[in-house]
Amino acid sequence: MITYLEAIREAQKKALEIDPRVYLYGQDIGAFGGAFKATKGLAQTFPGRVIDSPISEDAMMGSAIGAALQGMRPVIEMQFADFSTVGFNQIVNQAATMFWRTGESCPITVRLPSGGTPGSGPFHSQNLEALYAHYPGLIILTPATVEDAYSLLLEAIALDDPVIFCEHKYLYYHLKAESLPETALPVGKARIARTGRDATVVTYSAMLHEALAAAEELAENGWEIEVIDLRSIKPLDTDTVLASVARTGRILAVGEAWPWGGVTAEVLARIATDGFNLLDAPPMRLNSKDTPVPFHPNLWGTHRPTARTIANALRDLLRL
Amino acid sequence: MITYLEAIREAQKKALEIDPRVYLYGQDIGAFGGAFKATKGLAQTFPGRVIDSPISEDAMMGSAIGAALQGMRPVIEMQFADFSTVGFNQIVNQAATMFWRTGESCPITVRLPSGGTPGSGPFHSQNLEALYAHYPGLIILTPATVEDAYSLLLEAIALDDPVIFCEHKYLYYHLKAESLPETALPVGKARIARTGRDATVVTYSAMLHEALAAAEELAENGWEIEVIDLRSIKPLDTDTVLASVARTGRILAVGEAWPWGGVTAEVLARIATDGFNLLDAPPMRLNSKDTPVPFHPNLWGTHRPTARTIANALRDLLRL
Amino acid sequence: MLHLAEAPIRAGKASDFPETYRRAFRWMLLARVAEEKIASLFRGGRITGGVFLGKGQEAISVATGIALKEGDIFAPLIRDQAGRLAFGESLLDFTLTYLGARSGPMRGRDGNVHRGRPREGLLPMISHLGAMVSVVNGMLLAHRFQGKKGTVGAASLGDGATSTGAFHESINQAAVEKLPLILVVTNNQYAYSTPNERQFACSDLVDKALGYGVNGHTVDGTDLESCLQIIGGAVQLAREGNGPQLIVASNLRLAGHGEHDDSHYISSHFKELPLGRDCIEVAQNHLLGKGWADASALEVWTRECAVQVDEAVAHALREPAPDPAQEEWCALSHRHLAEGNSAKF
Amino acid sequence: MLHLAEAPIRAGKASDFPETYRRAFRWMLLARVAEEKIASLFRGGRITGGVFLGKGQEAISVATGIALKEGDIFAPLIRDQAGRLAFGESLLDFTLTYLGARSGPMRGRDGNVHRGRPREGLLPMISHLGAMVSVVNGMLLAHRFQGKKGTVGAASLGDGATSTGAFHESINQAAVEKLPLILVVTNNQYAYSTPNERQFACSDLVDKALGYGVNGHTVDGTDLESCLQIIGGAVQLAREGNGPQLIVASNLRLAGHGEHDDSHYISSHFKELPLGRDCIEVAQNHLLGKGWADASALEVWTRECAVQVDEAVAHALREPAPDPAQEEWCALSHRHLAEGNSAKF
Ligand SMILES: Cc1ncc(C[n+]2csc(CCOP(=O)(O)OP(=O)(O)O)c2C)c(N)n1
Ligand SMILES: Cc1ncc(C[n+]2csc(CCOP(=O)(O)OP(=O)(O)O)c2C)c(N)n1
Ligand SMILES: [Mg+2]
Ligand SMILES: [Mg+2]
Repeated sequence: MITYLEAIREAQKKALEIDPRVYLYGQDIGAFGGAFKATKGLAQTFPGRVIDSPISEDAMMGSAIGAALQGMRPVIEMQFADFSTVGFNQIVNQAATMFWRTGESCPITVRLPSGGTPGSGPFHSQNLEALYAHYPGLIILTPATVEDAYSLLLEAIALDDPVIFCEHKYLYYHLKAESLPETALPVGKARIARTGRDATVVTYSAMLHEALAAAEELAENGWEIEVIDLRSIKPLDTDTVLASVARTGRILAVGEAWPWGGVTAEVLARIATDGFNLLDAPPMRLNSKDTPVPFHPNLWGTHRPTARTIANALRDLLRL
Repeated sequence: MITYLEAIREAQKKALEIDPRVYLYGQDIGAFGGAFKATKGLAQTFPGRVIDSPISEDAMMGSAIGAALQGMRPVIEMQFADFSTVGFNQIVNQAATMFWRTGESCPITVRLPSGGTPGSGPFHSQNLEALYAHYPGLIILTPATVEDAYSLLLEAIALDDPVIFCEHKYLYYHLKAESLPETALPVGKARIARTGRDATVVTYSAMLHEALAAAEELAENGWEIEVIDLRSIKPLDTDTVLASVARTGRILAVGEAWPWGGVTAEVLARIATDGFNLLDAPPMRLNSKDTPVPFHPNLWGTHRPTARTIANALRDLLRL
Repeated sequence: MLHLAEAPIRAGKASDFPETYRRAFRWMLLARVAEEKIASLFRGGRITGGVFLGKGQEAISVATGIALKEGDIFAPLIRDQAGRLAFGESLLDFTLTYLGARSGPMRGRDGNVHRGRPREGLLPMISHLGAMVSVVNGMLLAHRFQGKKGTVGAASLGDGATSTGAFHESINQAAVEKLPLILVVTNNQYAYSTPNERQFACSDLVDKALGYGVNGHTVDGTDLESCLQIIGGAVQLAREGNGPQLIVASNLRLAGHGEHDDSHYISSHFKELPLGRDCIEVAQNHLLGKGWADASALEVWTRECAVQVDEAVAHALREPAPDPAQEEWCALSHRHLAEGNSAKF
Repeated sequence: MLHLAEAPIRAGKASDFPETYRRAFRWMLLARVAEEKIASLFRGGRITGGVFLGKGQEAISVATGIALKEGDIFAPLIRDQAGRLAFGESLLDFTLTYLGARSGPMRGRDGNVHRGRPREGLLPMISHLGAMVSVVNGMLLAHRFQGKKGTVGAASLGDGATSTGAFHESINQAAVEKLPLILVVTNNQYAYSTPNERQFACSDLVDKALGYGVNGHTVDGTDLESCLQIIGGAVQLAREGNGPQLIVASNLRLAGHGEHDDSHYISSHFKELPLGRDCIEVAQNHLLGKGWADASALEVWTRECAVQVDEAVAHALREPAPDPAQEEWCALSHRHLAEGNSAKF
C-alpha cells in the first residue's frame, strides 16, 4: 500500500532519477525531509539536488524562475500553501508572464500543501487554487487520488509551463492505493470517478471523497450520481463536464475553497453559458463558508462541505 | 466640472477634514501629491497626516493594520494596483482575518489604481478585484462614475471593515461630472445605469462606459438594453441583478479582468443558481483575454472588451 | 483580561533587582510548567493541532514581557509563553485557546499560539513569519498621532524569520519613522530543522543593526540577569526616544520545533556549549548562589505554579467547545455587508 | 542579437585602461544620445506609455555592463541604457521596444524599459522593484548545477528598491549560497520624489553589506574612472569565487523619474555637490585632460552616435505594429493546455 504523500515523494524521486535538470528547493526539505516528509531520504539519495532554503518565499520563487530560464526544472516546496502569499508576486507576475512576454518557457513546479485538517486553523488550511487560476500563464493541478498525486506531479515537472501543484494535506496519510500507476490521463482531462444518470457532482481534491460518500449514500435510495474529478482546474475540462450534464441534466459543483470566484463559480459559469439547454434544473454549488478556516474541529467540520451537506444539496438538486 | 481623479482627492480631503483619525500613507503621496496627483495639496493642508512611505508594500499594509487596531483610519495608496501583490499577505491574511479572529474591526482603506490604459503594459494595468474578493473579510468597491469615486471612497473610509478600493486609471482624467454628489446609494447596492427590457448587461468600473456605448449602439436598432453598474463587487448585489434579469430574461456579464474566476464568473454562477428560471437564453460573459495585459495600444484594444465587442456579444445574446 | 496567575507573583514590589529577578524567574517557571502540562495533554491526545514550546527561551521572553508596561504593545511569537505571562496575559487564555474553548479569546476560531487581545496591546500572531512587526509599527504610529508618549512596542522573531522580506521592510520602516520598536531576535541556532548557516551568512545577526541605522544589542539568552539588563536597557532606550532597538539573543531550542518533532537534527555540539544551557537551571543556580532564594522557596514556587496550571487546565477542560450551530459565520464587523452566510453560496 | 552599435565602438582592442575608458565613454554617449532622441519623440507624442532615462547614471551603468562577459547575466533596471549597450543589447531592441514594434524582442507585448533576451543573459525586468535579483540568483545556481564556472550575474537597483523585501531576501539568498552576484545599488538620492531620509535611516547603504556577510564597495557614481575600477574590481572578486558583492554608487538623477516628471522636488543643494555632476561631462573632461581623446574625436563620436541612433529610430519607425488579428493570445508554451483564446471565455 502506498499513501498519497508517498506517491508525491516517489514522483519527486523518479523525476530526480530520470531528469538531471530537476532539483528540489524548500524549507527543511533536505536532510530533514520536509515538514510533511514529502522529500524524506531524497537529499541523501541525490546529494546537492535537494536544497534547504532560507525562509524567503519571494527569493525561493525568483531563484526557481531564474534556474528554469537557464535550463533547470526546479520543484519548490512551500511549507504550507498559505505561505505562498509571500512569494505570490514572483509566481503571478514573473513566472506566469514569462512565456507570453519573452517566448521563453518557465518550467517550474510549485508544490502547495493545501487544504484543511482538524486543528490547522486559518493559516495552515487554505485552498488557493482559484487565486492562481485567475492569473494567465499558470497550470493548476489538484490531485484527488494517490495515482494522480504521482502521475500529475511527474507530468507537472515535465511540462514546460509553470505549474501550481495543490496537494491536499488531508489526503496525505489517509488515502492509500495498491500501487503506483503505469499510465494516466493527461493534464487537462477530468475523470469520471463514478458514473450515474441522475445528477452530476463536479469536484476535485479532498472533496472528491466527500462527494463519493454522498453519492454512495444516495445510491441506497436508488439514485445514481455521477461524480467528476476535475484533476486540473486550469485548464478546466469543460467538455467532460458538459457531456456528463448532457446525460444527467443536473449539476452540483463542490469545492473546499471560499465561494467568491472559486472553482465552483467558474464551473457553473461555463455550464450556464455553454450547457444551458442541457440543464433540467438550476445548477447548484457548495463551498466552504466565507470566513477564515476555523481551528476547532467542531467548527471546521461545519465550515467545509462534507458528505452530509453534499448529500443534502443533492437531494435539493433532485427535488426530493 | 470635476474629474474622477479630483473626486478621489476631494473625498480624501473631506475625510481628513471630518475625521481626525484619518491619515494617508503611500509612496510619493506627500509633498509630491502622488504618482497620479490623487493627494495633491493634501500634505500641505494637513501637515503630518499625509505621509510618504518607503517602497515597502508589506510594511505599508502591516502598519496600516496596526494603526487601525489602535483607533486610526489609514488610507493606503498603492502606486499601482499591480504592486499590491507585494503587500498581498498583510491584506488577505492579517487585515481580512482580524475581525473574525479577534472581534476587533480593522478599518483600513487600500486604494488600488487599477485597470488598463494604452501603453501601460503587463505590470501597470491589472484588475485585481477578484483576487481580493475571493478572500473572506474584505469589501471590494469598484466605482465607475465620478459620483461613486467620491461617495464610495468616503463610505469606505467610514466603514469599520477593510476596504479594497479599485479606482480605474482610465477614468481618472476622462470622466467628468458637474459636481460632487450630496447623497449616494450605499455600499452593497448596484445601480441601474440605463434601463431596458431586452437584455441586461452587468458590469462595473471602466467597462460600464463601454457597455453604455454598446447599449446606445443597439438602441439605434430599437433594442433596449439595461445596464447595471455593480459599484461594489463584494458584497455583490445579486438582488438587483436578479430583478433586472426577471424583466429582460437575458444577461451578459462584462469585466475587464481575466476570465477565470473573475466577477463575470461569480455573477453568472449566482444568476444560474438563483435566477435559472428567469432566463430566456443562455447567459453570456465577456472578459479580457487570458494573457497578461499588452503594452501596444493595438493589442490592448483587442485584449479588453470594448463597446464593439460588447455590442457583438449582445447581438449574439439577442440571437440577431 | 483575566489575571489568574498574577496575584501571587506580583505580590512582592519590584523595587530592587533581586525582587525583579525573582518575579521574572517565577514567570519563567510558570511558563515551563504550563507548557509541560500542555505537552503532556498533547501526548495524551487531548490537544488538536500543533503544540509549540518555548523551552530554553524563557529568559529572553520574560525579560521582554517584564520590561513592558500597561499601554505598551507586545507581539509575541510561538516561544513566548513566559513573556506573555509577564506582559499580563492570563494563563487561562493559554489553556482555553489550546483547548479551543468557546470562552477563550479566540473562541475556537484559532488555536495554540495564535491568540492575543489587541485592545490590551497583545497582538494575536498570524503564522506568516515577520508579519507582526509592521503591525506593531502601526500601533506605535497611532500612539504618536494620538499624542501618547513613552509607550514602546516589542516584537519577537527567530533567526529564521530574519530571512523574510517582512522583517526587512518593517525594521526599516521603524527606523525611518524613529519608532520605539524593540525587535527581539532569538537566535536559537535553528529554524525548524534549518541551521544558521543555511539561513544567513553574516557572522552575527546583530551586524544588521548598522545597515538599518538602529541600535544593536547582543545578549546571552541563557542568562536571565543579562537578559533583564540588556533587554530592559533597550526598552528604556526606546522609551526615551532613541528609536528602534535590535536585540539578538543567543540560545538553543531545548524542545522540538513543535511537540511532533524529536529535533534529532540539533547538533550535539551545541548542547555542550554555554548557549545550550537551560536558562531555568541557570537562573535557579543564580538565585541560590546569590542567596536571593533558598531551596524551599523554589519548591514552594514550583508547587504554586503546578497548582495554577492545574486550575487553568481544569477550568478550560470544563468550558464548552464552540457550537457550529450558534457560530456566527461572518467575517465582517458590518454584518449586513457580509455575504455567504448560507451554505449554498 | 543585433549589434548595430557594436562594430564602430568595439573596433579598438580593450588592452589598456585608456582604451577601456574610451570604449565605456562611447557607450555612455550612445545611451545619452539615444535617450534624448526617445525623449524628443515622447514630447512629439510618438511614444505611448512611459519614458525613463538614465541621465546621470551612465557611468555606473556602463561600468557594470562592460565588466560582464558572454555567459554572464545582467538584470538591468530602468536607468541602464548604457549598461545594456555595453553588455551587448542592440540599439534596435531599444527603439523597437519603445515603439512597440512587432519585430522587437517584446513584440509590442511589453514596452519601454521592459525588455530583454533571457537566452543571452539579459533579463527583461518586471516592474516590481527588487524582483529581478533572485532571478539572477537562480540563473547562477543553474550555472553551478551545470558546471559552468567563472560566470557572474549583475543586478541593478535604486536607493528606493533597497526598501523592498525582495531585495533583502535575494541578497541574503545569494550570501547563503555564496553566489557570484553583483548588486549595484545606485543611490541617486531619490526614489521618484522620495528623498533618502524617507527611505532608510542608515548613514550609508553600504553598511548593509556587513549584515548580509557580503563584501561592500562604495563608489562615486559621477566618475567613470572610479566606476570602472570599483565595479570592475567587484565583478572580478565575484568571478574568482568571493561571493556576492554589494556596490553602492552615489550620484544624482539628472532627469525626471520619467519624462512626464519635471523633478521640481530635487533639492538644489544636491545640484551643487560633486554628486550632482553630469558623469558624461566629467568623463569628457577626463578624456581631454588626460589626452586620451581630443575635441575632434569627441565630435566624431557624438556624430557617430547620432547616426546610429537615427538609423535605429528610422528602422523601428518603419517596422509594422503588432496586428491583434495575427496575435497568438496564449500565455502558455503548451498551447493545447491554454484556455480562453475565444473572446467569450
Ligand atoms: C513566511 C513563512 N514561511 C514559512 C513558515 C513555516 N515556519 C513556521 S516556524 C518556522 C521556523 C521558524 O524558525 P525561527 O524563526 O528561527 O523561530 P524558532 O522556531 O526557532 O523559534 C517555519 C519555517 C512560516 N510560518 N511563515
Ligand atoms: C514593489 C514596487 N512598488 C512601487 C513601484 C513604483 N515605482 C517604480 S520606480 C519607483 C521609484 C524607484 O526608486 P529607486 O529604486 O531609487 O530607483 P530610481 O528611479 O531612483 O532609479 C517606484 C516607487 C514599483 N515599481 N515596485
Ligand atoms: Mg530559530
Ligand atoms: Mg533612486
